[in-house]
Amino acid sequence: MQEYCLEMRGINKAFPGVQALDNAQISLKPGTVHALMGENGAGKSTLMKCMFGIYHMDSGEIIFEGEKIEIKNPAEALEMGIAMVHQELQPIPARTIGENIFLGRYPIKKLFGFIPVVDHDKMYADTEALLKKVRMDFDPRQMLGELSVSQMQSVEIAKAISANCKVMILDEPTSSLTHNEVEALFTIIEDLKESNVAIVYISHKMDEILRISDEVTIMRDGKYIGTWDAKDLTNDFIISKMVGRELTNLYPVKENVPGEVVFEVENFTSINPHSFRNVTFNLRKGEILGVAGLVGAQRTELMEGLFGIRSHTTGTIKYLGKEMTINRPKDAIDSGIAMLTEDRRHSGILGVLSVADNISIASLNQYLDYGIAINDKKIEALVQENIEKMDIRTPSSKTLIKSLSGGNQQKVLVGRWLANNPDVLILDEPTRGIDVGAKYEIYTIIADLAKQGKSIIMISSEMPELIGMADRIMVMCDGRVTGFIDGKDATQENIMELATKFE
Amino acid sequence: MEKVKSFFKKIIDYLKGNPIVVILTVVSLVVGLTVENFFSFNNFNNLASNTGVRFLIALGISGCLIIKGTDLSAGRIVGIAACITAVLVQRADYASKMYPQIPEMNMWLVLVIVLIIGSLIGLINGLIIAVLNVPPFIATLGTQTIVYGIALIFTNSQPVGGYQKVFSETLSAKLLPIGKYPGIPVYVLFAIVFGLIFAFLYKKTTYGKYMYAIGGNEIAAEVSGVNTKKSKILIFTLAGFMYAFAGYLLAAKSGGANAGLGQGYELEAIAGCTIGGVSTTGGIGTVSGILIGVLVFELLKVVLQFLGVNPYFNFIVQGLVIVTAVAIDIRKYVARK
Amino acid sequence: MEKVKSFFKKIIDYLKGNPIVVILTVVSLVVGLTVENFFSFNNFNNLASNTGVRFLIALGISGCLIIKGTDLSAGRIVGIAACITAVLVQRADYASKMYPQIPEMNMWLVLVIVLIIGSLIGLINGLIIAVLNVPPFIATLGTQTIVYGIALIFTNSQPVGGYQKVFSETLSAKLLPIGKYPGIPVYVLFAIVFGLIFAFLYKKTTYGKYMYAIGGNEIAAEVSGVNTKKSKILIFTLAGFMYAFAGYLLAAKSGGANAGLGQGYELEAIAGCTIGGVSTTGGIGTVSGILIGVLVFELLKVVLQFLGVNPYFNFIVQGLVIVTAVAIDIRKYVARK
Amino acid sequence: KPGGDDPAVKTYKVGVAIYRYNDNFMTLYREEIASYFKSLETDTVKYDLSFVDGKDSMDEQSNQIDTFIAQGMDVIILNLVQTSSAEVLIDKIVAADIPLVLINREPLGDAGDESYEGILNNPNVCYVGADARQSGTYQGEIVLALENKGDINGDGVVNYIMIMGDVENVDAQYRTEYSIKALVDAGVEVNCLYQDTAIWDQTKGQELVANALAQFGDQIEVVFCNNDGMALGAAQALRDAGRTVGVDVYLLGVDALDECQEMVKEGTMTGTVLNDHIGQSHTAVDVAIKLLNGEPVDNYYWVDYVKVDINYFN
Ligand SMILES: Nc1ncnc2c1ncn2[C@@H]1O[C@H](COP(=O)(O)OP(=O)(O)OP(=O)(O)O)[C@@H](O)[C@H]1O
Ligand SMILES: Nc1ncnc2c1ncn2[C@@H]1O[C@H](COP(=O)(O)OP(=O)(O)OP(=O)(O)O)[C@@H](O)[C@H]1O
Ligand SMILES: [Mg+2]
Ligand SMILES: [Mg+2]
Repeated sequence: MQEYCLEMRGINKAFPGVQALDNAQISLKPGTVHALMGENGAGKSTLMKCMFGIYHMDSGEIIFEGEKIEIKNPAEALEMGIAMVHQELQPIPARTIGENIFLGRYPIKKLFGFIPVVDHDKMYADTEALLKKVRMDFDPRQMLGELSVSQMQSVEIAKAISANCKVMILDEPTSSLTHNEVEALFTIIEDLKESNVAIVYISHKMDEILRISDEVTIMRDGKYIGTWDAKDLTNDFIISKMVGRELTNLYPVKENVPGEVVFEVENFTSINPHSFRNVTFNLRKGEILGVAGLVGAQRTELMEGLFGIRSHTTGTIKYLGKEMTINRPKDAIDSGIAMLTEDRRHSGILGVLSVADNISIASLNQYLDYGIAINDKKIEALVQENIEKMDIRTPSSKTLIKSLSGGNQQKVLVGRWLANNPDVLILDEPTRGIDVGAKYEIYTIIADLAKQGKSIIMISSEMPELIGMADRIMVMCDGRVTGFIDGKDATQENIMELATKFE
Repeated sequence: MEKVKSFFKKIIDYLKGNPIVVILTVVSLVVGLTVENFFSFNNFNNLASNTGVRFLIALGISGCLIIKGTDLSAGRIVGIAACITAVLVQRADYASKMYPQIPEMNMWLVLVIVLIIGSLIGLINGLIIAVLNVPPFIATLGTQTIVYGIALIFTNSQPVGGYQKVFSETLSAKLLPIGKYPGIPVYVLFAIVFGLIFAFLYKKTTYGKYMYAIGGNEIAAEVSGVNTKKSKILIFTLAGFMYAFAGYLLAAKSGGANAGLGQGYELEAIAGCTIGGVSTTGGIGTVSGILIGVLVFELLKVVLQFLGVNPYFNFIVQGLVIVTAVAIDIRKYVARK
Repeated sequence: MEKVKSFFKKIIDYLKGNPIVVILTVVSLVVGLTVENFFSFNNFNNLASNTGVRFLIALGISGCLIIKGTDLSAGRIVGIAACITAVLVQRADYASKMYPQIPEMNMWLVLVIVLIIGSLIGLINGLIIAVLNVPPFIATLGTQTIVYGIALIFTNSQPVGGYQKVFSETLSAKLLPIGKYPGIPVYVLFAIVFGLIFAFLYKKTTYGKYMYAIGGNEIAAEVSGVNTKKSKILIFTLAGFMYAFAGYLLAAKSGGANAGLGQGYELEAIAGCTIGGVSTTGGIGTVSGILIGVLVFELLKVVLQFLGVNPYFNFIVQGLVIVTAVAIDIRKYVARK
Repeated sequence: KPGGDDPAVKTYKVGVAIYRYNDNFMTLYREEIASYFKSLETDTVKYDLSFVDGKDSMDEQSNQIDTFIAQGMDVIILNLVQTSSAEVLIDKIVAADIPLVLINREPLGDAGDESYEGILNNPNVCYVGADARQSGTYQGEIVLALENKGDINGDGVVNYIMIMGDVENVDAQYRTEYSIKALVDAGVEVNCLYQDTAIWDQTKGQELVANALAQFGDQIEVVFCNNDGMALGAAQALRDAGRTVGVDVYLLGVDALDECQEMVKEGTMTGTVLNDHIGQSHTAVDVAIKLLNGEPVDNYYWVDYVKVDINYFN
């Protein structure tokens, strides 16, 4: 038996304006977890997409179980036993969970012995068993669109697991999972290792990497940097290899001083009975309010309600002591509130538009000459400023955002809201999919904004991040606010306690 | 007792969700009670026949709509299929036979030929869309024009008639007469058969599942290993098949054909599908919905005719019905947030 | 030297990216050199006038396409606008004046009235789409039918002619004659003015940026503070305005109008836009592209007429050109994998 | 002006603009124009014909005429899309000094029903056509010639249904109006049970008549159709409903398609009206050639329609 079950060697791949992969390589041993690391835009996803047949590499070779192979499309990859959880979720909202999981390989039975039909009973029974295995108790016949982003991500994981593969690619599988699901995923990964599956694990969460991986490959600017045994590695070493320089602190020094209350929410209740209800909280000038909770805690729904994306039945929002009516995002934006939404592809990026357009769209009114003509020069300056400030990897400001790496898209969206100069900034998982280096940049920006007297609400499923950044943490469980914890006193334990306080 | 209650509740829920059905039923009842002969076997059969043929076209186009596409060539394929049918079933002794060199053909052989040609045109549509990546709207706008040009050349823009007796007679037959009821028109029978086949295809087979998946999220389907190109090609080919079948029947039903036949039927069919809940944003639609949509449209036409509404106003009423029906229906799908 | 080189490189790159332009230029050259009178001032002016009016319609519809919608009512709005124009500019002493009670009106006042009516119809389209959430295809299919019905009633389906002399004369004037060149037709002037206005709107104003954003991702646009409903309503209203303007000009250009005028123009306009690179999947399209697309289409018509191609084959050639042009063009946008 | 390589051979460029190519009658008409021109060619005189399809759009036709002028046609034969906007086209052609033969659709002038004065005044312009009203009148007259004058059930009233062509089309309008007018003028009492447009479409014709038969059944005595295409659809519907033309219902069309002539002969259709495309096209070509040769012509040439009922074959 070969040592490696799959090897990729000398892979090159260019997109217009970028050499995404420059002689990249990776070698996977069966029964191990192989972490693939690198900054945003380093080429991790691209390399995996080449393996999975989504992209066709310009040159290079893939050796699978000792044989040189060519993978022309995902169907062939699946056929060979390669499965992938994609960085960008690919849900079909209008179909059931079971149909989503078995898409492309529905169980077939023969009607009258010769007409092939989809065996629905088997499909749903299998789905049920599978969901149990990954510790999710959904009805397999529920529409996928009714789930939250994190639940959909769990479904995608279940889907990949069910493929009975030899190689499993997990491209940022935990980017919108909370603690419990991450634990569930790790148990599954252990099981897969047992059954000799080779796993590629891409993540920007250091603690995960060090915990579960056996080997680590690091990439930078599309190039292969090296492969190490995970047990020999430290956080700092990985970061220095990834970023190419030392990174001393994980969180910036905060100098903000929370002032008077500026934003008050009282008795806020969704029109959806299962969603947030009777939420009351306030926000001070210059304060960073963290929001913690498990998946389904309705943090996202609450914030979208406040921002006018969703409707509410009762409740009031007061800003600077004045009651506001918010029916649509524009109302909120006009009164100085901004929100970075959770689902980047669904409600964030304007795919076929340029990076410049994506950054400027929410603040165009500030760049008008004579109140009508857009001043392109000023916008270009704004865009360049953002590209530099956050180190956005893009060939130019005219590049279409859809061709940026996931993390860089996220940075562009952060830039969009900074450009709007809001007084209250709601950030729903702001560092989702962002590499450690850039995370630090974003934390610095957040701390800076707070220092300037802006108020920030930050939803995050990464508890260390909340503990590191927030002045105060609001914890939610099942649609209710179950308590507040002062930033200084917060620990994983006391957050979890409130987050699991079910009625 | 409980069961009966829940049964009624279900019906009421259904009607609440489908106000168009309610409105049209009420309107028909009123018309039926005030206008003579509206409730008659003849009228029922006419309505059923017209609906039947339109339903076949709508079934064909529904796949294209469900995968977020469209098919503007539907009407023209119906037209060319009707023309070919008409030419091939002409009597040998018909004085102004269009192509005297073509011998008299068996009507079922003609059906096979026409179906093959229709499927081929559909296949070409599918190839242009799936392989050349041309958006369906433009691809079928192009083929529509081309097909029409060919039909004009083929018929020299002359109407074609003079069928073999057996052709008209077979297809205008009525089956299973009971008492005063003259029997079910053959067209209706075909519609039922294809309705069942399509319901089966859409619900039970991978063909249908892939179709819905492509409409719901094409990339998702692609990365799950679905051969989306193949699916699209199949869908457009089947659509062509259905148009050709409808064209064959229409040639019989109208007793003759010309190149203009079928013009605009695609719009009617799309309207019918959409009224019946097929979503133009892809991934949603059922065969029963399509039937209701087409029926609504045809019923409307008959009601207007029986009421003797001025033809000009017909246009206005039909437009209003399309818009309001879909506006009401769409509320079901617009996510409550 | 370097500059010159890079300039040529740019041109070559452009031509590589736009093979349709190359092909059509070559074809025109060949036709021009072999067929008499093709390269003549008259022919140039005819082509420019035809393109001009179609360009106005295409500009109107382009906004609807860029936001991922469509507008099937374009042609009918052109038609009703032309009819209203024709009725209002009839001479008072014209024997078969349609509405003798209407006094003779100033032609510019008529223009204002027609533009208001067109915008109103567009506004209704916008409201149905933005407020009632009816998909654009269906909404405009409905209004198309309604508008046609109204046009038929308004004109009693009679052709309308007998204009005030000043109307035809003003609009058929040619400006700035130079030497043998008879001057630029007024239609062309209007097209240039509106082309510039639209280029400004699309590139330099929030109106345009919001439009592209909606086409790129409607939900993201809404979340970014774009009032998508308002934008959509504005876009369809402006579209109605443009159709009305085109209708006014067409009424003058054709010397008369009837309710059927403009039928199918929406398809031509959509084809022109798409050939010019407007993406039916939204968010993409430029004014210069639209101009090229429309020009390609009109040039094709003239070339075919000069070559004396049988009109039946015209259909086939036009269809082929639509499909191949878009198939070639689309390769630019299909993700390289 | 006329070109050609051989100076001895004169080639005339003839532009023929048809209002809509996909029109049964105009197809016959234009084919006859083509073959008649061909037959008139000699060793020294050739005709180079260009046909264009107006697609029933005034604007389209106006563009085509512009192109004809740009091409430098020697004579133009024009089948107007829209009779009321003849003025603009005629003025353009006259201004370009090209002789013009208008065919089939009579331009309307200032006074509406009156003829367009531009024709009467200009020696280079003339109209060849049939009086469209006549086709309607003849439909009525065929019914009048029947023994019972259309009144099958003998109640003194002729109950009819009218299947119209495109409502905007002048021919459709005239046929609808004048067929009934002929009956009324002859003192026959009429009652319209139903009237709607099938837009010249055979399928729609069948469906409308089938519905009407369901609604009015035996009451229907006469089915008028604006053209033979729709009449064929109607015939199908009548057959399906078990009605027998000539016995319990009468069916009329216009165009005298071969198929319909057969049917009239065998009695399954009551009558149709022949628009004499041969007579008209030959006259048009003859006049065009006269104009080319600079010979004087009349302003109007009228060709009659022909009634096609059972007597036509006897
Ligand atoms: N379809 C595409 N078209 C053009 N450029 C692309 C495309 N996909 C990726 N790229 C470019 O390739 C480079 C590598 O991107 P990739 O998505 O592989 O990065 P990544 O390592 O996965 O980053 P992240 O951690 O942000 O997901 C980036 O510069 C990106 O802009
Ligand atoms: N409009 C709706 N209709 C039905 N269910 C809804 C609706 N809106 C939300 N839900 C339900 O509410 C839950 C969403 O919770 P969600 O996971 O978004 O909360 P969260 O605390 O923000 O978690 P996450 O960290 O995943 O964002 C899901 O179970 C979803 O099904
Ligand atoms: Mg990635
Ligand atoms: Mg959330």
